Amino acid sequence: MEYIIIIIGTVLVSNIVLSNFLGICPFLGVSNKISTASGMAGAVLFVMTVATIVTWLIQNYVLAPFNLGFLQTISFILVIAALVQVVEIILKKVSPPLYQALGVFLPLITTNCAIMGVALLVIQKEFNLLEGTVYAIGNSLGFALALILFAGLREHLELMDVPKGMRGMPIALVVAGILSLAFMGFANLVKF
Amino acid sequence: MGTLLTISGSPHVHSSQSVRKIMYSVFYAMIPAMLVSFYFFGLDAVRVMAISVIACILVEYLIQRYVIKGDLTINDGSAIVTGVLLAFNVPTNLPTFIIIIGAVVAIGIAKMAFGGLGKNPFNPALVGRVFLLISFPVQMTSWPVIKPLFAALKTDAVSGATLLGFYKENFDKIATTQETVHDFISAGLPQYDELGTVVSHQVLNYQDLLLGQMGGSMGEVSAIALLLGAAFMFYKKVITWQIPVSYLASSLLFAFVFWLIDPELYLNPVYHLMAGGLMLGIFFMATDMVSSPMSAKGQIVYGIGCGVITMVIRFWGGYPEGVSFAILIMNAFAPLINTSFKPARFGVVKVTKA
Amino acid sequence: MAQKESTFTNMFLTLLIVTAVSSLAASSVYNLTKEPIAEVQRIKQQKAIEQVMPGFTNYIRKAVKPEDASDSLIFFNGFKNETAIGVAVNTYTNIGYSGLIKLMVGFQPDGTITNVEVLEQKETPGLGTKMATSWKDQFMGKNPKEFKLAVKKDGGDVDAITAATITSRAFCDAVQRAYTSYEEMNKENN
Amino acid sequence: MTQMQNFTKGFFKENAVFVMLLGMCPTLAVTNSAINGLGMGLATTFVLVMSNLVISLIKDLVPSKVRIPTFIVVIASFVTVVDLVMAGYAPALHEQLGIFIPLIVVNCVVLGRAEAFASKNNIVSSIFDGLGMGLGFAMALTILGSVREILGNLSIFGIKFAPGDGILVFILSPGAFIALGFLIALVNKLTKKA
Amino acid sequence: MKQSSVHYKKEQIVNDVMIYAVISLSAIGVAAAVILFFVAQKFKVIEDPRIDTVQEALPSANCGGCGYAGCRAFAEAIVKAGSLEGLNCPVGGNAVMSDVAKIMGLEVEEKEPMIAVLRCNGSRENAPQKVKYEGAATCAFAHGLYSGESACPYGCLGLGDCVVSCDFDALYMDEITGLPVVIADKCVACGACVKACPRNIFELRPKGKKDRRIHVACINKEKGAPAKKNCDVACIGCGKCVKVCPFDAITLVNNLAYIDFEKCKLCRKCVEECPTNAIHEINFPPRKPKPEIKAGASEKPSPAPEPKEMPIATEIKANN
Amino acid sequence: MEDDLVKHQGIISEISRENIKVSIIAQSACASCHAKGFCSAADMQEKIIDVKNPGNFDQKAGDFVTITMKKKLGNKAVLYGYFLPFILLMATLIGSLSYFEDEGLAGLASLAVLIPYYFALYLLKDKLKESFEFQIEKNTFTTNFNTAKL
Amino acid sequence: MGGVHPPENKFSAGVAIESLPVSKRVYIPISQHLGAPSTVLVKRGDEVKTGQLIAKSSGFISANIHSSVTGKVFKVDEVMDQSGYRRTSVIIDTSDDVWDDGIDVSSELVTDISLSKQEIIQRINDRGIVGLGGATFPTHVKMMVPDGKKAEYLIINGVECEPYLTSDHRLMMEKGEEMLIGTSILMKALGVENAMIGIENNKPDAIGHLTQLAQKFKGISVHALKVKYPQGGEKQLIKALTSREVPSGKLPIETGCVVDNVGTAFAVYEAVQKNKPLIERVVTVTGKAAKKPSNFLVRIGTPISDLIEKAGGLPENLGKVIGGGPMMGKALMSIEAPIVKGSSGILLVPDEEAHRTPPKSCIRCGKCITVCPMGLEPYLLAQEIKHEFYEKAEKDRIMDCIECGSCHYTCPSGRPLLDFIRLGKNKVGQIIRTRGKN
Ligand SMILES: Cc1cc2nc3c(=O)[nH]c(=O)nc-3n(C[C@H](O)[C@H](O)[C@H](O)COP(=O)(O)O)c2cc1C
Ligand SMILES: Cc1cc2nc3c(=O)[nH]c(=O)nc-3n(C[C@H](O)[C@H](O)[C@H](O)COP(=O)(O)O)c2cc1C
Ligand SMILES: Cc1cc2nc3c(=O)[nH]c(=O)nc-3n(C[C@H](O)[C@H](O)[C@H](O)COP(=O)(O)O)c2cc1C
Ligand SMILES: Cc1cc2nc3c(=O)[nH]c(=O)nc-3n(C[C@H](O)[C@H](O)[C@H](O)CO)c2cc1C
Ligand code: SF4
Ligand code: SF4
Ligand code: SF4
Ligand code: SF4
Ligand code: FES
Repeated sequence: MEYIIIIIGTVLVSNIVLSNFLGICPFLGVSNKISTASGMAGAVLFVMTVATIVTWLIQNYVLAPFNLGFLQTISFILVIAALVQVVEIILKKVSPPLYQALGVFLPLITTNCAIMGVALLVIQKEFNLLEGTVYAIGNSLGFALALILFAGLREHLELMDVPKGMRGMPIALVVAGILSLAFMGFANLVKF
Repeated sequence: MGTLLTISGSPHVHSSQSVRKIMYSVFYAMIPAMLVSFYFFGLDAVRVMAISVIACILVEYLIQRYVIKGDLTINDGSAIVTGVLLAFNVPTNLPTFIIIIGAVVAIGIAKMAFGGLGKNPFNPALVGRVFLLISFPVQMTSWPVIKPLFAALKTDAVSGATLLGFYKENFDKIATTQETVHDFISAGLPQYDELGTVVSHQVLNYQDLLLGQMGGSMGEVSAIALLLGAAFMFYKKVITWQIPVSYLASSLLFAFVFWLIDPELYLNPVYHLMAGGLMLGIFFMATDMVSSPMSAKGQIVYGIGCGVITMVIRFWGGYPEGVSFAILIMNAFAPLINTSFKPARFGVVKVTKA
Repeated sequence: MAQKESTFTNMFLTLLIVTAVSSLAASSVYNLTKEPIAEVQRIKQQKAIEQVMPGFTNYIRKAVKPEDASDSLIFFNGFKNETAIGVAVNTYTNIGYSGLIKLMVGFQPDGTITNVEVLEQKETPGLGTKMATSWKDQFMGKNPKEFKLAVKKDGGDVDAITAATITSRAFCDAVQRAYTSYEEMNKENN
Repeated sequence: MTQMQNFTKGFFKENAVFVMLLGMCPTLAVTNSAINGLGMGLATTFVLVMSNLVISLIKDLVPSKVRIPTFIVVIASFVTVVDLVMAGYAPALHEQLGIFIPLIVVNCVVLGRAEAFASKNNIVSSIFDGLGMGLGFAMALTILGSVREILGNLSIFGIKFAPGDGILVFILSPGAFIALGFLIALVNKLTKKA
Repeated sequence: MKQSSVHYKKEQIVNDVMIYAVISLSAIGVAAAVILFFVAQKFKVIEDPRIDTVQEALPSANCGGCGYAGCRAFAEAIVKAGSLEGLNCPVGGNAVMSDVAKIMGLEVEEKEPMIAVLRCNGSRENAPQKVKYEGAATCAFAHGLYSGESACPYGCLGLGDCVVSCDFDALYMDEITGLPVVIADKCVACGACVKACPRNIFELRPKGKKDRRIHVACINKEKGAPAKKNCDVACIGCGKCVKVCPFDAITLVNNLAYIDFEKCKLCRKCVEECPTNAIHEINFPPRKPKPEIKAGASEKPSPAPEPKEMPIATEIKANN
Repeated sequence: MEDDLVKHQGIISEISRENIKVSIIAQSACASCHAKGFCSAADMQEKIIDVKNPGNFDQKAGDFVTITMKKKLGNKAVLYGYFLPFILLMATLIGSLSYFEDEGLAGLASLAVLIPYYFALYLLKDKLKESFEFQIEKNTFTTNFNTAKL
Repeated sequence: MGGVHPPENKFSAGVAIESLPVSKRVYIPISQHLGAPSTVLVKRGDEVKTGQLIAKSSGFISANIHSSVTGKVFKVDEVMDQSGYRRTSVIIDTSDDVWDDGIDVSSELVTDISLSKQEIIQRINDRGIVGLGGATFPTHVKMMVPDGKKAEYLIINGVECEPYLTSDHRLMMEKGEEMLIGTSILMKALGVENAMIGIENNKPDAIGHLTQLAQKFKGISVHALKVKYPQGGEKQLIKALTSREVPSGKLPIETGCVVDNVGTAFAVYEAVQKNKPLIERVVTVTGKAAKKPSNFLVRIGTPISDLIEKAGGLPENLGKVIGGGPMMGKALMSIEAPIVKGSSGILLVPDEEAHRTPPKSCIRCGKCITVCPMGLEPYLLAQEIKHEFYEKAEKDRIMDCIECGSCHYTCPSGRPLLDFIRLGKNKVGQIIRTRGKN
């Protein structure tokens, strides 16, 4: 049950993008087409989960025992950056076509503060490993939901004749705002 | 030069439908509910209605005239519909400046920023309403007590609770004290004074709900008046059955199932239907063609989504009312629904078979 | 752009040096700021205690685990030159609009509330956050024995923050938790 | 390019927020008041300037393959410094900005500048660039924060100028998106004319 | 405040923290280095750093005028090709191309600057309206549907597909003539309008010395009579200009004269000769006392010698 | 859904008898991305895709082409590349948590399981290659994104 | 599925067909059919007889063209057609009508079908018969069922679902028997046992008349159909009569059906039984501005102005002249253009009804989707074309559009949906063709 609450909480109630403001760059940047959005969502799901596990281990088995909490930032970002590249190499080595189909999204992920943010939040919220992992999954699902909805809306808007001044980023932000407004309806659905 | 021959592509004849006619039909359909609200809430309702409609039209005019500099479209009637629906969605004791903010948001942000009629992915009146609800929770959730027939110029400050609001407030208590819903309903809605002390109880029965003898936003109170309007819109072919029926069925079914599971914890589906903005939402807001999916299949999916989300928010969410949020959320899904549920194509079934 | 060729050794060395230097730097700053940060935390607590238990000179810290909750409350038994002048309780609730709210509640020996201070909260700005304003003054000088710690809607004596009943309830819940534990502790002590 | 240009371009022509749309997360998340926006902006500026400085110093020594990890470590160190210093000396602000301080490390403005400018230019230019970019970022955040605070709380830098509550949405998340959307539209309009 | 008891204790392990920090972070860093080394092994740099530099030199208009999908693609193409032959950025023009050439260490051949020229003068006055068109307001569709309001099957349809296609705001529809007008200062000769016009009315021609140029403002290939019937200023294919041209610059094919800009020496003899005033001269000083030229509003033969006169009149337009 | 094909625009960089190398202009994500500076460091600007030479192909290096991959295959790529390993990882995590009852070991185990997974993928890579075939197509039309024509 | 109900306004339904006198000068374009233009065989000054071949089919999908009058070729030149573009035409100054040899001009009914299947098709080809239902597709091509396909049904299209038009209706009433013989000929040519004649319920007299006549013919049945535009569209008709759907992008023969217009059946009768080429056809002149709505039997090449003259002359308030029906017809640039094989009607529209309302934004009401008989999303297609998303439009099956115009008819915002879709079909068609070439 508590895992379900974490999932509902992260996907609907405090959506990572719409109310926590993490991962806005890919949210705005990779949302032009539904198909790219789905690819990105898949990549984020994987990387976020793995990154959370790795950083959790580092925190609890390296930093905490030696009282090195202040090295969190440095070590996490290093690990995440390396991790993403490792995944990239592995994919490239293992199956070049697969890499060609998906690799585009990987570098974008490194500069995505959602991964780092979730890793930090998991530590901050003092989750155990499984909770932390579920939290990461929930957040990436929330990211996927927001991203794909948004991509749908933007594809739709592409066919509308939005006034010149609002075209592009401004209208995308307004749409994101209204989306976030709508998601406030889920406020308090669960507390976590 | 005499009259020049005209050249255009075919077809050369056109149906008599027009945007204007459609919008005015919706407006006429809302008149019964409007009159009922005037009757119950008095002149304050007239004030809210007038300000909302005028503000919506004015905002649209100003933006078109000075910002977008496009053709003026205020006479197509859509701003009026938005104005009326916005007014329908707020309590009648709302201060004027808040109504105006609502109109600016509805028309300025949710409609004109996208280019005006037809281009907005979200329902403008609902965006306005939700925006106000979140910005001014106090004002947006203090309901005036009904004051039949133009009794006073202003409804007094005593605030009546809505059925759903009251229910949500007492949700936990009901669960723990095992009070039955019937007892709870017959205890009636409490009326509070300014300090929040209960001053009286207003007993509710189905008849009241049907006619609109209860607190609430001005347009949502009378089920009968709304049904009348809906019938008119069906007759005029302004709306089709898909969205209303699927919305109605799914929300009632959802409520019914939970009511069966635990009638003590969950409110009777009939109350759910009559109270709050469900009827208004089903017939007037979810059916807004601009922000809903296009194909029949898509509309059914959309209706079901609205129904389920409405009930989820009503049952477990932080707000007593889920209709506005549900419709807005499904608005966001509409483009995806449109790309996934296309109309049945002529001659395509056989190709896949072959 | 004269960029270095990447060889194993120079890559290895570069990163080794960079990380070493940066961790050295970070840890020195950590050492430098450790003191002030701890000081800040301490002062914060001190201030909160001071707010709800004015005039204390020293205290005894004690953690108490209430029966109905998983986390313990922290009691600061305050003394003014050996005289017990009351207790400051670091209490919490989870039923805020956004979950956790932490308060510091001060009780006089007879149970009367001296003052309440908000330590931590995530409530909605402009709504729930109003609990930290003069609203909470209504608790000052009230004794929960006769002052029912519940909002008026629920039959208590507390005026709710307009449109933030949830927060108000949570606030009462936290204060009540502090009071209950306080009572229990008193009982035990007696 | 003159140093003046290196400095000023960050304010208008290449403003990180309004023009280049970089570092959107902190931009949206911490701007519910003008002071938070300013605080975040200055923290970012510090990191920007310092990392630009160090990176342009060491740029020739770093093998290209470990450029990015090296840069990240440098940036992360300064972020850690800011984080610790703020926790010690500006605890209120530190608490307000919360998780977004460590997240400066992934702010594309910082890394982007390191990569695109500091690794190719001399120290002085890099400092000016970082300063300009950072202050431009801070300016944008302060403007956004002010707008949201004025509309949402009827106050500016914490000073109430009118009684009452304001339009709450603007200090909540939807308001962040909407306000930024319209601000960008406005900036577009102004810069187009100029 | 010493009395505040025991829970805060001054740390004695200053050096330990530092040591641990250095060890652990260096370990992580070194691990990263090792991993990255293998990355480096696997993938040698494929990208030429010059691509970035070239891209920076390009104007970032991403208009596709060069024939590539955006400036970056063009930069890649330049670097890949290693020469600038056949590659040109119309937006940046010679200035940019010579910058690029410098980066690439190449010579750049000076390209004559070009401009879009409207080869139709069928204004409302010259080619009166015969029918009223009410279909979709796009030239592409109107072209498929019928010959045009003036009934000239070659002339401008006046619905402005070209204006929409211009990314540089260099075109606008003149409300009086119903013809598009090129704003000389803004046109970068990207050729978008040439592609957009379903009737292929625009042509890119050299801007000419002192911005002076001459062209036939008509592409009607009908015989003289039907052409003239629909439009007063149509080229009727009489061939007088061909005869008078001392440089053999004019050819007559399918009843239509065309001036080859490579050969034309701007002597202006043909202009006077044309019986329908279909040949336009632009930015020339006024001729002695023969101001009889009936020209379209699009590109008026300017009375003043300054070639800058055009843009001033049109700048106001461009603002709205 | 709406797209059956995933398309990339690309430029032919090399032609050999069996293969055509096409460098992809990763416009969708990268071209507009501000993190571009970052990417370039990670060698991401240009992706080279190998496409089987369909024979009778009259294109030359430098030409614009469209590479298409069936969308179903795209989904399959997500499946093999991310989703299956993700499932495996979660399964191992949950399994080993209950077995070891030690979070550290469980976490390491779940990460470790990815190594054999990807190794297996590596062994199967020729098979995978079959199913991720790209098609090459000459660019027929450059779309011009002009709006507001009416 | 889909469809609309425009007001029928069949003013000329009760008016008998009247033969129009031959005009002084006729203009016979050499491209009157779908397919390659024919090759001109005559030159200036040649004398020609009525029914003489003057332009020869120039390909598989092409058709012969015959002189519709007797006279002297004035010249072969470009003449402005209905759209204002100039097309090569043979201009003939007429003299007294003399029919070419071998043509039976008597009105005697010839019932026996003596020719063989091959001969029939040859004759149809020879006599320049093209479909008269609108698309002017050469009929002999349709008769040649491709290998591997088999025709099961011949469907005769007597639906005439276009408002105003009555030429098919009158033909069925007046030449019913000839048409049924023509149907039998077509059945023989195709080798099918069954023919179905589909007629909309709004022509009860024609249904009654033909049902009665058809009893004499083996295998021909008459079917009354719902009144709904575009019931007469080939694919819709096949669906209505056989419940089969022509697969997207495929020809009707996939369903074993061949569809021909009643006028085509009549022309086939005349060609096969009387050796008469297609040189005249029934044209309805009608419309709210027409003074005397009429049905004329007209020689091909007659200037439209002559027909209008005969139908009471040009009205003062004329705003638009349409060649064909109001739903699919083409607005004419000039009334000097000639009648061609495909002209089924001339509609004179008064100025007050001639104008479109200026388009407003799409309100996404979905009405266009509901009425589209092909199950398309016209609003989406139009928008995609406007933004030049041709590939998307192709995926959304723009090429399936039959250009019936129901979507534009019904759109409350008056959007020129079909204009954009036509433009898009053109562009997407080009793209598909270039792709085919690679
Ligand atoms: C965006 C938003 C945030 C809210 N935040 C709080 C909050 O922090 N605390 C709270 O008690 N209520 C909050 N509410 C209001 C509750 O939803 C609920 O209306 C209220 O607490 C109970 O209503 P009452 O006080 O009017 O009886 C919020 C409402 C909205 C729209
Ligand atoms: C290239 C082409 C080939 C055709 N071949 C056949 C055919 O073999 N058999 C047939 O029954 N119709 C054939 N048709 C005719 C069409 O199916 C259709 O009847 C004709 O285009 C007129 O239809 P309409 O008037 O509904 O538009 C062909 C059409 C085209 C364009
Ligand atoms: C929308 C639409 C409506 C049509 N309506 C008719 C009609 O009413 N009568 C008719 O004979 N043909 C009609 N046609 C043409 C038929 O589809 C078909 O081409 C014709 O019946 C084939 O016969 P033909 O080759 O002899 O002309 C229509 C076509 C379309 C696309
Ligand atoms: C059936 C129907 C329902 C409508 N409902 C709404 C509504 O809920 N809110 C609103 O702002 N406009 C509504 N409109 C008006 C109009 O569609 C709306 O202003 C557009 O969304 C503006 O682009 C409605 C119109 C119709 C025809
Ligand atoms: S006028 Fe034509 S050539 Fe000149 S910039 Fe505009 S589109 Fe390009
Ligand atoms: S020049 Fe061509 S594109 Fe421009 S308005 Fe004339 S016809 Fe249209
Ligand atoms: S899209 Fe084509 S087939 Fe569909 S209604 Fe419109 S014109 Fe008819
Ligand atoms: S009928 Fe017109 S308004 Fe309605 S959806 Fe179609 S195009 Fe839009
Ligand atoms: S700042 Fe958050 S993803 Fe870029």
